[in-house]
Amino acid sequence: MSTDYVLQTTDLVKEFKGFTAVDSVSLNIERGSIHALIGPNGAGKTTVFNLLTKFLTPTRGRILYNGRDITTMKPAAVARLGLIRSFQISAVFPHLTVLENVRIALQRKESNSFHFWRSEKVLEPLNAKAMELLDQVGLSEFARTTTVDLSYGRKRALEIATTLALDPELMLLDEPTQGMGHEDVDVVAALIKKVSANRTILMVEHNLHVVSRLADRITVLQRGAVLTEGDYDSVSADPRVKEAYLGVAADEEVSAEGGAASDKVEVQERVSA
Amino acid sequence: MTTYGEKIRISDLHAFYGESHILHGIDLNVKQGELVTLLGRNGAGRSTTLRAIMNMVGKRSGTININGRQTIGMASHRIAHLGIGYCPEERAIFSSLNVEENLMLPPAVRSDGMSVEEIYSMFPNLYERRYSQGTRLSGGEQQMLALARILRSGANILLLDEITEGLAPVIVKKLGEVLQKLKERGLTILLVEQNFRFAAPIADRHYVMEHGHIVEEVRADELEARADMLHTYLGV
Amino acid sequence: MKMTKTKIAIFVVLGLLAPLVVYPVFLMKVLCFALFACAFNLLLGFTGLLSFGHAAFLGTGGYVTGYLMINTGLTPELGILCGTLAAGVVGAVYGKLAVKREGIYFAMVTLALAQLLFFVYLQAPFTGGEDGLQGVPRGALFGLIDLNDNMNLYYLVYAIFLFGFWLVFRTVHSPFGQILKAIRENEPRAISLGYNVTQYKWVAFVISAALAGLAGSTKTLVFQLASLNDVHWHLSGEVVLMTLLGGMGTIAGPLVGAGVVVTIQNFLSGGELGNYVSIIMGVIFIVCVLLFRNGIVGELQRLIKRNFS
Amino acid sequence: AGISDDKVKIGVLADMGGVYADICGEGCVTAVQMAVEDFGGTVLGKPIEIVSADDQNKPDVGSSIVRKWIDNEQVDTVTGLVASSVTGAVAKVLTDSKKIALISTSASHAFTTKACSPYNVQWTYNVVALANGTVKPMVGAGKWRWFFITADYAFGHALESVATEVVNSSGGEVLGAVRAPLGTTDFSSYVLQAQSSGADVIALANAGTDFTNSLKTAAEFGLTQTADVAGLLVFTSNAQALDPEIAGGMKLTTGFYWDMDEQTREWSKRFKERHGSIPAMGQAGAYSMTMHYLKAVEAAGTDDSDTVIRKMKEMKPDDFFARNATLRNDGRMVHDMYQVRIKKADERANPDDIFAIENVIPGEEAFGPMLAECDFK
Amino acid sequence: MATFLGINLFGLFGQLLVGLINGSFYALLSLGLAIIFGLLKIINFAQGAMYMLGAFAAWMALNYFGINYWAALIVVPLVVGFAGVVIERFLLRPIAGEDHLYSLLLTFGIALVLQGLFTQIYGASGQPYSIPDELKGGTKLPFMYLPDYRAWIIVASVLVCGLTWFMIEKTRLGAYLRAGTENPAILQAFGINVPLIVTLTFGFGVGLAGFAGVMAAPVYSVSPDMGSNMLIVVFAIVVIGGMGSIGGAILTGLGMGIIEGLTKYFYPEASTTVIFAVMVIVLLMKPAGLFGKEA
Ligand SMILES: Nc1ncnc2c1ncn2[C@@H]1O[C@H](COP(=O)(O)OP(=O)(O)OP(=O)(O)O)[C@@H](O)[C@H]1O
Ligand SMILES: Nc1ncnc2c1ncn2[C@@H]1O[C@H](COP(=O)(O)OP(=O)(O)OP(=O)(O)O)[C@@H](O)[C@H]1O
Ligand SMILES: CC(C)C[C@H](N)C(=O)O
Ligand SMILES: [Mg+2]
Ligand SMILES: [Mg+2]
Repeated sequence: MSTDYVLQTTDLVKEFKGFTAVDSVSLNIERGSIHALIGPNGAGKTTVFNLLTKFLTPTRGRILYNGRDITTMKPAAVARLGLIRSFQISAVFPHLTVLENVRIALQRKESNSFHFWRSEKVLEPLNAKAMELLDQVGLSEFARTTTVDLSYGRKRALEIATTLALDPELMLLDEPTQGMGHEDVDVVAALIKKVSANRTILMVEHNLHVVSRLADRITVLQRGAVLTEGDYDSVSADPRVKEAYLGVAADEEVSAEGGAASDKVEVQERVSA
Repeated sequence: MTTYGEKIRISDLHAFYGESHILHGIDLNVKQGELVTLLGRNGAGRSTTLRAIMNMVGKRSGTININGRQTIGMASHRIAHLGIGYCPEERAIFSSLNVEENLMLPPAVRSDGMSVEEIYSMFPNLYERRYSQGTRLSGGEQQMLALARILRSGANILLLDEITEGLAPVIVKKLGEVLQKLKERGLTILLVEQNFRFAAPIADRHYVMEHGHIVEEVRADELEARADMLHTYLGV
Repeated sequence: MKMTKTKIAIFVVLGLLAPLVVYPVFLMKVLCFALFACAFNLLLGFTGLLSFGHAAFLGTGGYVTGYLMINTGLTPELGILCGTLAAGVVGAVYGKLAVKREGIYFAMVTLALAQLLFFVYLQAPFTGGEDGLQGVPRGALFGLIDLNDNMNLYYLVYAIFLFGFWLVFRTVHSPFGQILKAIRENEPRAISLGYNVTQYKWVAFVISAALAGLAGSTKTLVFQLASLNDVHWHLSGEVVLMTLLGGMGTIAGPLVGAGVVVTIQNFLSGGELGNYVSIIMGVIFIVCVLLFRNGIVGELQRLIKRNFS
Repeated sequence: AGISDDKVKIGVLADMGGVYADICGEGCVTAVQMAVEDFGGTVLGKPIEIVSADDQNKPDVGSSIVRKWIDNEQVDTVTGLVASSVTGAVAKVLTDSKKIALISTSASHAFTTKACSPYNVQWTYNVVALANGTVKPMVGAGKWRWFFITADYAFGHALESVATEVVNSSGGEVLGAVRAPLGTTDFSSYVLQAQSSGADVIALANAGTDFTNSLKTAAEFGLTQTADVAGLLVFTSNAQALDPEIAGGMKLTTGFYWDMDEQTREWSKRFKERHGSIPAMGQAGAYSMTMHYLKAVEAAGTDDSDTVIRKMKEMKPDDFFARNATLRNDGRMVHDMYQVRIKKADERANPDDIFAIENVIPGEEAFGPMLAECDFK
Repeated sequence: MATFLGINLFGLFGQLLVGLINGSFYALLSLGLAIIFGLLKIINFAQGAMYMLGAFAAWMALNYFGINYWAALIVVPLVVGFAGVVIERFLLRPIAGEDHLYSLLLTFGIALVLQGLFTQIYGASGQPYSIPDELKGGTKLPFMYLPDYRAWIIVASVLVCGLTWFMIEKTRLGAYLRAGTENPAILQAFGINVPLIVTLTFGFGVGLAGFAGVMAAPVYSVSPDMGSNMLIVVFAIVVIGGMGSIGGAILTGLGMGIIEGLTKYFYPEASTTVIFAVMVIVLLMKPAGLFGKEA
């Protein structure tokens, strides 16, 4: 095989009491790419994420990371291998300072995390690196702020900085632009682009604009199964995608299967028509 | 202050979840028999507006008049008894109840609600599955059930949050017809909707929300003319 | 309240002088319970885990120290060390079971496990059952300093307390403490950053259990007695009260809370007011929960913050 | 010599609200107060003070109170002393500080045998006397096979083991024993265990409400009809609390009964006026031994413990309680004990008319000999 | 004596029956806890105190007002339930939104106050309450003598548990309860007075404890600490059964009583610990409890 895959799944299945949320999904994520996972609400995107990061155990199927079988590993173990996720709901440590938030992540690589007999001053050498990361996401002036007081978009940025601190090989972003004003969306999209250098990113995103700008490759899920895969142009031209996700059937009938994104696209189409 | 026929009148409504201030002074009104939508991008505060009307947010201030009654200090079950039916975004079908129990759960808030027969004839799927557990229904069926149970209660002011989400086109179409019919019966509807195509043909007016403010009000007949504005607020 | 050098110095000196004014056995009791509460607070205040069975560790420390002192003629420092280790071992086992659960469930599980141990101690031959271990010799520290002298013993207890207090302080402000804080704030996020949170909670649990055992061992030496009361769930409730009253999640809170509670008990015990102890404790619980969830130290800190910054 | 701190202070440690409260709680405090008043309120010109406290039947509570009394409140001697578990812990503290323990109500014989101390004085009765007085005659009457329901602490263990020895040495057999924690409320499973043993006698080696509860349950499950139930330690207040149907006819041993003669009646009447109920044996004992202590202080001219205890042992106790009595060097007060029978309903002239005295056991016979190693001069 | 494989059957059946009787109390108490936990997410530490209150109320009713056992069986649960209503309304509601640990601590405080109060007034040793005349005596079974009152305990509590289960699982009111457990906010938005239901539910759960208290008065002596001793065991049972599961609480309560009875026969030393040991095992195998839903 010539292509280098960071992550591969084979026939991944997740059933919830008789309901199949993820149905034989086989994904191949190419090293160094930005890969997007899209699909209507309830298609199983978040569930796939949860399976990959081990927050859920697959009913069947296999997950290979760098050729290594991680199907039955614990979440923290997977994270230590460099497969790091961010959350759909903002995930920060609200009552720590911004700097401490990043430092918690940096600390993981240190060997002193169980050292309860030492002063936290031993962590100070990490501050410089933390500042550097905050700088990258434009948060350096907030380093001493308590995190609760940050605005939504900045929390999002902080979360990305925290994730970067782990120097992940594969970053999983679940709807990184959800709930953002469009200025924020652009900032975050640019940020993702910037940090994608030298690493692989798998993201769930409803905002097709972002997807079209960033994604090298797109997998469309529907009812738990892969509908199609390809780059933006080929995927968005696929009539099945149009029907199931974009909601524009061949005969231009209304389709409501699509979620938020499809309708935004439609409004756009309508108003710009 | 209330003109006759005005079912909902909200002014200077602020709402909070804990410390975070979500709605910053909303003003809106809905007249009897009107169908009004709230548009806006994710997180604009549309669901929060409906929840604030039901007194389901952390804290709220301002005035909310329902049928001319100030409700800002009222507990949410009393507000319901003013004739409001609320269909939440997350559907909230109860998994420990079967379909029929779910349907019968909301007590009648007015006497002229739809009868169970009427409802079953409108949604035959529900009749077929009336003894199965509420959450075993398909997403679409759950959505139908969520809507059906407030119709049965006799509410004549409906607050509907994203009722078309996840529904197959044919059901969406049917829902459109149902809403049209309800309107004809004189019911008042405040609709939060992402699916603009669904909302546009049946709505009388639209409010556009952003960051917890109402930024525009658009009548149905102005839609074409103000397409650019909508583009700015809703488009990408 | 920032722990400045001068404040610490004043605090230490006060402790050194206290027995000249106050009845030393009373002071030792306060110090033992303060240490117990500090240990408990490491879990509740700094890890977010409410253990409702901490008496199990206090009691284990006490029984093991008592048993060894009576039957083997060990010197007190070794007796205390063994008691502490034993409590740590029990803590390690119980911790493994308990840290898997969260919130209320954690509280219930620790409570039930502690009760299990209570019944074991009630029936085990080496604890003396209802009679307890009576007449534990205090012995001589390192075989040299006679601890039957209350003053000598006081300074030993004080030293032990300072050590425990320091250890809690150090743990909270250590690299490990940082992770605990992160876990308390947002557990799923800590997991996703690659931390094995159950492991961290477990270590915190073991430290806390061992320190509680240290408090129990010391208490046995002071009172020359280890009894079922030390493993009873009432005591587990009392330490919650001390911590809540003093201010959970504050370093000085448990000390203040223990001081207040022990003083009240001491004042009421014996006299006609004996039965009011439990009523008053209950009322304090209710008032704390309804009105001062931050506790005495917590409220003071808030006042200071509001007025001086 | 002389009186330390210019006063003689007596601590009364008792169970103020627990299972033994009726036996030696406030009643013991009243008895000690009466003794102090009868003595005149002062000794060698110095006032006599009383402090009292509730030990909740918990050794740690009791011993920390006593420690505080001695270190902080100049208490010279402690009396009351109810549950043997508490007394065990307290007596050690007292001995360490060379203070006299005036044990009125604890029954364990350990205080004058394996845990004996020059500072222990045990007055009213002990488990040896109970077993000798109650068990021996029953085995003699042909009740061979025994089963015990035992209070699970020092007292119960002591009583069970002494009684077992008596059963065995009298030619009987012990089929088994169950141990119920102090304060057990549901004795049904213990009673069933006793029942399925098939014994002739179910002996209750417990006391206070443990005794009444276990006897009631035994009656409820029909045990009283198929076997003899023997109460090894029954106080008047407990016998009073029971339905005469259930308790009537039971034979037992006691160290004192209020209605024995003029002397006992005179004191008991005064006690009842103050306390509201007739005295139980421990209460009478507490009075008697406090009196004896104060007399010894007066005679010795000091409250120094070593001198006083010597004096106490020299002087012969003699009052309405202590008949044919001596205080032995091991601290055991040896006096007459009584075999009594609980009266049936129709025999009772009034609610206080509970026991009928059947036999007087001379002290020597009841308490047995002194151990050589406990012979403190 | 009937024996089988060296087992004394009389003894065994006797212990099983006593186990079942204890199990009846466990079931009543854990049912009350489960109902309260289900709807309010409150671990009611005062449940034991309410049980004690029930027994004392029966005692006081008899001794102060001449109300007999049968009337007490109706009146006392109402009185105790009312006490619960007051507690919910004035103490628990103000902290409804806070961490659930606080409600646990608050009810713990209430338990301490009640227990202390009754110890102060009535002493720790307990008050006698006699078996109603109608149920004195007993029945001679082949293997044991069964006192009528003990038989009545089993019948009455199984009946009450069954009725409660039926009411919650099969009636409209029960539907409100179940729905309220899942999503109280939406239920209230449908026009149902959820705060009232919450208050009444708390009152009902506590009233069950009061009922158990009246049932217990004639067999266990009425004492201030009767509840606290029982409560911890009941907590363990609730953990074993799975928190909040109604049927689970009832079945586990009865089952644990029986297991305890068996242990009393085969290895009496372990009888006080067996329930906790079962709890540890269940937690290891099925963390959510036997009948609980996985979190
Ligand atoms: N724990 C669970 N138990 C039962 N069903 C579940 C569970 N989690 C998810 N599901 C179901 O699995 C399906 C897929 O859910 P998932 O959250 O993966 O969708 P998604 O593609 O991420 O949707 P969205 O765009 O709304 O985030 C849904 O129908 C959901 O109801
Ligand atoms: N329970 C809550 N606690 C705190 N913040 C909340 C809560 N619910 C919503 N929010 C925040 O309030 C804001 C408005 O949310 P709302 O649900 O009203 O948005 P919306 O316009 O309905 O969008 P959506 O398309 O997501 O439904 C968002 O920023 C959201 O994060
Ligand atoms: C009050 C008495 C029954 C006390 C008992 N004799 C004991 O020694 O513990
Ligand atoms: Mg999702
Ligand atoms: Mg919404």
